[in-house]
Amino acid sequence: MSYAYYPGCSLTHSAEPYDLSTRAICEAFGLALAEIDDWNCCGATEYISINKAGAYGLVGRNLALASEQEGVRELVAPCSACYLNLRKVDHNMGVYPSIEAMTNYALAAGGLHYTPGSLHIRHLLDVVVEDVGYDAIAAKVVRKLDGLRLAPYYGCLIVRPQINGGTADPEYPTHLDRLLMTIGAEVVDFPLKTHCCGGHMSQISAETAYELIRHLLQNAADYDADAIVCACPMCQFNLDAFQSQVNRHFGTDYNIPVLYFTQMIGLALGMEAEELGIGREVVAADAALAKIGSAVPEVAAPRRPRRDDKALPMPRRREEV
Amino acid sequence: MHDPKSTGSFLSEVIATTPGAETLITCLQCGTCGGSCPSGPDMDYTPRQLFAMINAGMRDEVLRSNTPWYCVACYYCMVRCPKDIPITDLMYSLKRIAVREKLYDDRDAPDWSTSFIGYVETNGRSFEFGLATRYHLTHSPLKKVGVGPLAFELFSRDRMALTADRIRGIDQLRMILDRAKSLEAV
Amino acid sequence: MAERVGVYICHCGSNIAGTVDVESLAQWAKDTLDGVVLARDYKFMCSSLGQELIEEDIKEQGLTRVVVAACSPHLHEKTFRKACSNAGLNPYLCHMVSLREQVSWVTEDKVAAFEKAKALLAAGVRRVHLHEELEPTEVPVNPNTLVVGGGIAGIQASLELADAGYPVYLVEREPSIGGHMAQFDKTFPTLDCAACILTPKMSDVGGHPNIHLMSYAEVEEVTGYVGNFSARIRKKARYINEADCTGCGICIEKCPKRVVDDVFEVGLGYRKAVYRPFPQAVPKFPVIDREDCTYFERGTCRACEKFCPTEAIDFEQVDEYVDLEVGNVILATGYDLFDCTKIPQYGYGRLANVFTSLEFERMCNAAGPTEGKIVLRDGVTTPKSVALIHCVGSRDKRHNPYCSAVCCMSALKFGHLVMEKTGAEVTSFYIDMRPLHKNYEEFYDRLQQEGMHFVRGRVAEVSDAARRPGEEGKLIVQAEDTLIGRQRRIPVDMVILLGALQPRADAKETALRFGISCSMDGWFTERHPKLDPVATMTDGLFIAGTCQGPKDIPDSVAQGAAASARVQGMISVGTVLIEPIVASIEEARCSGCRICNNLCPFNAIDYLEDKAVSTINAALCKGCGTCVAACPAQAITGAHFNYDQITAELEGILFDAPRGNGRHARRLEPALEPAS
Amino acid sequence: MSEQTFEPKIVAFLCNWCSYRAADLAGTARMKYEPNIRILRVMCSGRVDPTFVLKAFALGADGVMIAGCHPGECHYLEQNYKAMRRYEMLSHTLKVMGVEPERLRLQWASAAEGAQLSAAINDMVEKVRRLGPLSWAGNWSENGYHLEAIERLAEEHAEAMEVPA
Repeated sequence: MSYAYYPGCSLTHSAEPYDLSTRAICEAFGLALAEIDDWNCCGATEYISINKAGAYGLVGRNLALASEQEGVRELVAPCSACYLNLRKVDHNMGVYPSIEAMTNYALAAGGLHYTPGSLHIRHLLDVVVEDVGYDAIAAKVVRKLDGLRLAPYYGCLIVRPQINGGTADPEYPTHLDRLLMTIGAEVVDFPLKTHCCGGHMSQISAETAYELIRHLLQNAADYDADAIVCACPMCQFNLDAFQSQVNRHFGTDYNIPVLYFTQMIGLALGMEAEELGIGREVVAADAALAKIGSAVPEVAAPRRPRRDDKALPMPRRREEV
Repeated sequence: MHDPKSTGSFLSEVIATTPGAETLITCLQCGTCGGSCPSGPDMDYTPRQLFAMINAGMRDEVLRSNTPWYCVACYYCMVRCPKDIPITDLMYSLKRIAVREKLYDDRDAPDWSTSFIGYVETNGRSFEFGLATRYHLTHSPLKKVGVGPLAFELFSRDRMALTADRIRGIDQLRMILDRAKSLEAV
Repeated sequence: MAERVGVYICHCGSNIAGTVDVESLAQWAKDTLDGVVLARDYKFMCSSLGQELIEEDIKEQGLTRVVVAACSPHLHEKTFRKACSNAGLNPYLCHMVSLREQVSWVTEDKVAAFEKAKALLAAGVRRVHLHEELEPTEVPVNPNTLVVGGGIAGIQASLELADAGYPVYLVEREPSIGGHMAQFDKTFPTLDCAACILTPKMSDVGGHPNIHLMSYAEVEEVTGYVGNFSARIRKKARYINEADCTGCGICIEKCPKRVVDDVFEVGLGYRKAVYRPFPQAVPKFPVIDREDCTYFERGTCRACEKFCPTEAIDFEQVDEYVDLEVGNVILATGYDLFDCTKIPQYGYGRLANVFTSLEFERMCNAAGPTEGKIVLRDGVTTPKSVALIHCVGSRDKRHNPYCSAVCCMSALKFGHLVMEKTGAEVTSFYIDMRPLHKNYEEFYDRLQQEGMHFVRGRVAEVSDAARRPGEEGKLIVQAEDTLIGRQRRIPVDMVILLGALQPRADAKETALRFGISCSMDGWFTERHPKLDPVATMTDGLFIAGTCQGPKDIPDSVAQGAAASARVQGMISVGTVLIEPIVASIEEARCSGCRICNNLCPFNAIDYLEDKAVSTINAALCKGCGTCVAACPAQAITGAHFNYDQITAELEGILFDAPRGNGRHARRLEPALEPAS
Repeated sequence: MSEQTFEPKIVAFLCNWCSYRAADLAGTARMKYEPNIRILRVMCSGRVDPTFVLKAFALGADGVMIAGCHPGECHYLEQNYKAMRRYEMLSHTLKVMGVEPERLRLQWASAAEGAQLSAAINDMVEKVRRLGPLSWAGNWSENGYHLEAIERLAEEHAEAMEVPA
């Protein structure tokens, strides 16, 4: 299967490890990535805050360039913010004729045109889970992540807002959980899995962001997670790069590495840490990774108390989609 | 009959510039947005209060408030709103109106956005190092103790470039953006 | 003979006259429209004076047709037909034109309104010329009534009918009657015990000579028409012979199989494979659940059979079908509680100490799984703080847009019970407090005085992720306190979700089976939302209780009683008139192609092999007209909506449409051409 | 309304149980809609004989709306499905005759949907207004569009004949 690939600005520098590990696992799974030639920034959350038509033009150029690539109908983005921007522009152009007209009028100045709906825009996590599938992933695992307790951290933008018929639950998705279980890790039921990492607040109002980051770290620590696993460069950056400042600010001593799900898959497929860009995170992951392959270590008992005879039955939950 | 959307009102202005925002007039004032907001505690007004103020035509107070600028775009409010109000998108609209009319009190957030888009318009890509230095050196440097060491940490791990990337089609991109801006769409 | 048409245009106060120039319209009708011998405008046509005006004109002016241009025929068609009838004119020679609903209330431009009124009036006059005298059929009303659903509304309806001396068949899906009310502990605002007021009524039903109770049974099929319905009931196999069972309960005691009770105990408690939902169940006979029973699963056990003193267990029993003949049907099928897992941010199903309102009712009930103790999911710990979340799945476009009407009061009741039994701090999170009925506001006041806390704000999320000291091990309820404009995080031990009342999952199928309709939300539709709340569009079919919309116990009881009163009225008159709007087949024109035969969902069309023609059974025909439209030979006529009548109405409604001008215009027959 | 604006005349067949009541509700709720629509009551959308539609066009209507209960909610159980089939066939016939598809509309409106019905009316009036007066002869030409419609018509007819079985 062949995909147009939109790495986004972060993956060229601060999140380069995400790019490396993405390319590595996609190759292993036989997913052909064709990087969009000369793509530009998606505008993050900032451009739309200043100029609407410009923001649509910015994203529109990427969509137009991708749709010109031959034989490609699927566009994959590993960055959640890029993914949302691409998807939202495609969606709104399709739903609101005025937006379609505005965007294509701007694109025409650069000799480009984009027909909404001509690309299927997807997040890398969805591609891995849906197109490769849990069974095929499991079949390729050579180093089960036995004994590694991981907190699956989705962040906001993979599952929200629900546009274009996103299927995952916007509040409590489980596909990353299941993916990590597939590669042998122990997954903690991370209650803050879709809570905000602080986004750009780390630049605008550090205190606001620090508290959000602290909350996430505290929760992961409460659940004895060895590492937080994320699927977005912004999440990784905020939780990893600001961890020491959060510790200084609150007098805490969190030391939780933050890795990408692609890196975890790569490890399970037997790849070397270095080729997956591991080692470039600010909070070192050595201790966590040392656990893999060793004899099953003592794992702290789950926090939830055991049920006894007196206990009332738990309600039955809907089938997970 | 009084139509709250009648042209000329602040409410109609905000609705007109936001796709799908007609639902704003049905706001229940239930506070799900304000309760869900990660930066809610630091906002001048909760989103819910802002909507009541928009309805009351308190244009100046709304546009000068820090609320839209403190939106982290996590979309919790939007997926939880019982009235399907596109709250995050409304925040973007308020920011654009505020920038256009230079109606904001706290300069940090708008300047971050403008610095960011400045690099995008020059290079076609964002430039983290340039952005960090330009923005942080001009914005209350005292608050940013620790930013220096952080930059060093990232640099030492090869996660920050000291020069900006520039796309080849930057001229094409500028033409697109110039045309877009000529539409003066807010 | 040329018809003499009288046209009456109602002012409806200013409702019509304020927009449409009624005087000019009357003048125009008289001057222009064919056969109009008089045209009057009058302040209120529906008043007795207005009706008398029509009656006098019929008698004195010799009118042979009447057109009343007023409100919707759904409101006053009967009124004016009766007036005609009083004056000796066949009521079906009268026609109504809806000037109010279709013109004056929906049109701003007065000129356009006048033009539209002219077209509608022209259509009515042209149509009425072709009306035919019709006679409604009089049929007897069977005095038996079928009541479907044995909750409080169905119980009330059944008892009132039975006490009045009429036979009732009460069909209940579950093993016992009682419905949701039987699950409740206390009732607001008086706090009397639900069982104490309900169980006497239940045993009245059980012992009433006029009530034939069929529990653990469902209505499979309903056919027929008002006064004369046939219903097929499937009595599900109980595997217990009701004639022999004494209800001693030894089988239940000896049954080794314990399963979670998802229905009566809403998953919070257990029952045996042979069970009675609750001790005061009516009827007293238990039921063996085939799905859970070890014997049915593995072929051995039969413990119940061994111990039964009267040999009432019968594993060979099969579902039994009973055919009933009834004159009227009352549907009281109740509601389902919203599935709270659909709002994952409230954690139901994931966070152990989040409960639904029905779970809490069972917990509070002394006969429930905790014997009335309010405890956390561990079964032992008493909560020190409890949060009540209103509007879970109500007032929410994503789930149910409507207000569920009972949750505010339930929350107040729960608050009282929690504080009384545990002394815990209770906080209610509401959007708007709606204590709407008698003594409800006083109850709200009482709970405020008792120290219950109220936060105005819809809860954003419930989480077990502690953030601040004091939150560890708690459920943190996060909401904006909208009266302060601040976000608050309130740590509690227990959360109770006041889930929405929803139409039954199978309400649509039920509606289809009985031939009634549902609203967009799925509630059964009443004939008129204000003036006819328990009747439906289908004569002889009534609705009561929460199947019609969310309501509390007093309202459900009132509707049950109202439906029963309507049925009693039908029975005491003894006969009912059936609208003569039915289809008929002209044998000479029928080619026997049988296209119509399969179009009729009521099986009203038979094919006569010997004559090779189709024929319609008027008693079964409901008058939809689908066969009429389908007949290639135009052999089928739909009374009151026949081809010529509809065509004439079309010609009238387009009287002013420009014809010719390059179009394939067809000249109208001169007799029907407007005089102008 | 300027004199230049073309004001179409649209006939609407409304079923007695749902759509006609939706129109009543629109009235009761004082929802204003375009006066171009003129309503005729039938007991069921299944009563609408295709010839009524053709007749309406012949008599000078610029558009025809057929409105009934939502599928699955028919007062007569399932007769609106029959209306749906006839509508499909009829639209092909009209295409063949050179009538623009926007001139015939099938609309579901339950008794509770006054707002939806009035919105649908406004929408249809606007669309037909833009089309201008109906001109059958003017629209006719033997292009692929018509030929395709004729072919489709035959298929539809064959399918429709299979229904009762």
